[in-house]
Amino acid sequence: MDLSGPLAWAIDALLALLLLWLALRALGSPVPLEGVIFFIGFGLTLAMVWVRLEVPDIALAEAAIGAGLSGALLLAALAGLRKVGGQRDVPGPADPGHPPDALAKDTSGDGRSGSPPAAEVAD
Amino acid sequence: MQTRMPGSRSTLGRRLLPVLLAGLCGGLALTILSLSPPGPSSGLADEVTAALAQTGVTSPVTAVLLDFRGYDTLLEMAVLLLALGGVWSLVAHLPRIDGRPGIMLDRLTRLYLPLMLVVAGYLLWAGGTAPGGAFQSGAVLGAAGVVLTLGGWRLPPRLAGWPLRLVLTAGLVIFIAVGLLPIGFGSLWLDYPRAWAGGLILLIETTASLSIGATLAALFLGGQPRGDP
Amino acid sequence: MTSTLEAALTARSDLIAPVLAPLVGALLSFLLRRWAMPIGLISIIGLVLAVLMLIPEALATGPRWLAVGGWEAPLGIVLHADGLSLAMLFMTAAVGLAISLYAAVYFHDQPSRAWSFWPLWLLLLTGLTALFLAADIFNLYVTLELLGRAAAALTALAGGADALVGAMRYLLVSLLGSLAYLLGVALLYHAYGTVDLGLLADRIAGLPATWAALGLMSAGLLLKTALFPLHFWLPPAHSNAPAPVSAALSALVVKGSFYLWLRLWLELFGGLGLGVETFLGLLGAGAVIWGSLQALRQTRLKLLVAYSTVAQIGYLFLAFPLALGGATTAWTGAIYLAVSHALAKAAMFLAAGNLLRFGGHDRIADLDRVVQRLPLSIAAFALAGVSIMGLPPSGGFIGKWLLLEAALSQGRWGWALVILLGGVLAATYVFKVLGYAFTQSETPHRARPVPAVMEWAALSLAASAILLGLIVAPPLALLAIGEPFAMATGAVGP
Amino acid sequence: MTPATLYALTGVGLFAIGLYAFIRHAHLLRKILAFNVMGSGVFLVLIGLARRTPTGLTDPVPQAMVITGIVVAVAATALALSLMLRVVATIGRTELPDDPARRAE
Repeated sequence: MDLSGPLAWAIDALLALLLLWLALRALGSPVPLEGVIFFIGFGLTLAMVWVRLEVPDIALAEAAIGAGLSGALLLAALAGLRKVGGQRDVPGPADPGHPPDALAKDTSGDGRSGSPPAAEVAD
Repeated sequence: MQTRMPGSRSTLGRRLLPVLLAGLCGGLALTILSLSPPGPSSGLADEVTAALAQTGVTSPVTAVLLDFRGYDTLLEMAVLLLALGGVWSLVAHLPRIDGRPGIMLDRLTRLYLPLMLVVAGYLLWAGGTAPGGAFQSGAVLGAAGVVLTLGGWRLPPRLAGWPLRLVLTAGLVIFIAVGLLPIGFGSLWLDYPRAWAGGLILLIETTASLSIGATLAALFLGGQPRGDP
Repeated sequence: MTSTLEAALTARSDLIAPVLAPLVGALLSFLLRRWAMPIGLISIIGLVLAVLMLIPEALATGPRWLAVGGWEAPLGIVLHADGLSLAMLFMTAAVGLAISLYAAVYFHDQPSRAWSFWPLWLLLLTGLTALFLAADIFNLYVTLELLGRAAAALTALAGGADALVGAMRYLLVSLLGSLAYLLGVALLYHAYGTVDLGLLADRIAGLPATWAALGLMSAGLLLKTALFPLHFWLPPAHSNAPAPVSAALSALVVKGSFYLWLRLWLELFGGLGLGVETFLGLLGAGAVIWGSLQALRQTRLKLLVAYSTVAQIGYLFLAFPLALGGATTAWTGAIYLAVSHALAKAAMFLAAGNLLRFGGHDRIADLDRVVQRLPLSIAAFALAGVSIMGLPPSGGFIGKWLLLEAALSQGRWGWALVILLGGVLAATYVFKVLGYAFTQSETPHRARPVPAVMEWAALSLAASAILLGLIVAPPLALLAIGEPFAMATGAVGP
Repeated sequence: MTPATLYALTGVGLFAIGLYAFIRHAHLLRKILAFNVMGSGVFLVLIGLARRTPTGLTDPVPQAMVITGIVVAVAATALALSLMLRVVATIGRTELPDDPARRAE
């Protein structure tokens, strides 16, 4: 593959821009599902970049893992989030669905917490 | 999950952050440009090519992965297993997500699974001379495991206990055993005897790709398959 | 391979034993989980023996190298053990043994957690020993990954909301730190064509890539070391983990990234004349003051001990400005302090775990006459406190004394004042706990029995911290092997 | 400048974008995505600069580093995702309670 002609330059510039745009969309999207889908596209584009850079070993690994497996993992995690109740990702002042102690508890450690870790008590 | 995040108030730190990151980006970009012309010491490609004949494989990347820097690869496989140990310790307390495959997915599984196994085998075999090798082959095997899982297939309980854990650890166990072998012959840790190097590397790669594939599929499956301890 | 004699000398692979002992143990305990605990204990004993066998030879013949796979740098990976590495390995083995004995009892009645604990804990030890032996910045990255993930997964083992949140933040911070470090490795490799520390030390120059790598690697590693003001993640993670894990995190894990940063400094960056020593010292001083004051404010024992770690990490960074004048005593003092802190802090966390198990809580104000009920644990806490305060005789005293000597001999009173002030503050928070331990509380304890092994594990660690103040010459001789601190000071001169 | 350098620069850009999102967003899933983007950026820098060899062949040492790096990154993602699920199941929200990014919102 010729990596220096003007056409090659155009392809490379386009791929680089596409990569940056997909990353921005994946990270900028407020909807997690959209973010994950853009991220899978990002992984596939990256696999193409590896082909352009003539590193087929990495392109193979990226296509199978970076795009395929990571994407599957992220989608499964999204399904898991729905199941375990992550729908309330907008913090509200009154949130009746869950015990308030977990949130009121002081994890930053500036000294107002009086409760020991739950598991230590349990054992 | 489909709700939008609330708009954010802008604080001093928030306004400073893009400026700081733009500075970081610019500085790093200048660094890259300063490195762009090949310097006096540009990488190890020549050294690798020169020493390739002594490794028993002809693919430079495989030689680096399993011979020159095999110790790194061994520890990276431990990192992979560690992640699975962590996931298993975490998800024991989570509700299980069970998949009910559609007809479409079921057909796809039947169609693609043998293909994926062939690809994985080819990548493994090709790794010694051409692009491919344990990690790529393991990745394809892992993907095959994911497809199987999505198709609703589960490991039979009698295989989900120590037999599964044996497959998961086999790659590392064989790697360590082969690494210790030369010490018995008065040589160094991981210094494969030259005559057998090619065969030993293939042995390590085969078990490693099985273990990597099983680990990746198990990571996707999340919860530890139920079976006897 | 030039001569048979040299081949006979170098063809020894026992340098890998401290890595393999816990790694093989981790695999076996994962595979045969019913015997996870005995396998874990056997492999930790193997680790102790492997480290002990390295020391006499190193004392006699100097530092050791091992070219893994017979490939010399730059192509291969080289392992290196000098006094600094061996001191850190010894610390890991000693503290690891006590923590393992403690954990064997601690997790005894929870088989499912024990199954998770042993492989993760042994992999954490693998990461630590591999880190202390590596002389290759990419290999160091891999060990750092092993260490960070094992630590985060172990933190989550406690299972409560606080522990999970602490573990999540810990994992994110750890991943971020590793990536910054890896980008630094990438730049150094492409600038100098090697990832071997020794070769890099020969080739390094004031190129832009060096500066960028320094910035990235120091940001990543100081974040992982929890140097003030990057310490925000440490107290929640360290205080909410299960007791043996808390001890391991505070005693050993933060020392891993500190060691790596110190190594990079001594070998690569220290000689470049960057002038950041004072800045690092100021951050250290900030950590000493801020961490101690925060520790004083805490109402929970484990949080107090965790903030004390933030303060004690600060001391280690005071050595950077103090070593500027060419005094290796500052480095020796810092390492002496690091090892003493590991012993004492592990003792404190294990003792705190005993109090927590006994009373069902760790609210300092509600410690109800525990001195009569758990005398060994309180004794362990008090003895460890002696070392943390820096009172004689203790390892903490020797370490601080060496730092003070370095400061006073150069007439740098400001740093000396920080060292003394930190000691006074430490005394205040240790005595605050001890005061409550002697007094009666309105809320009586649940009074659950604490197995003797758990008390003795804490006490023996604390006693070792004291012992380091009585037996001083052998550790100093160990630290001097291969003169690990000579490079930076030698290179500072004109 | 060569196309390979262009990709290395893109890598720097991805690292910065990822870092920004990592600090700026409180949602744990977005933090994990940001970590992955940052990692890809580092890999691009490693490979983009690896083509400066006299022979024009790509240096195999960084290639090996990236291949293992990709596998290790997916393992980190899996670990972080299951920890995230546990956190969400326990505290009932997808952000850490005292995340500065959340506090400002």
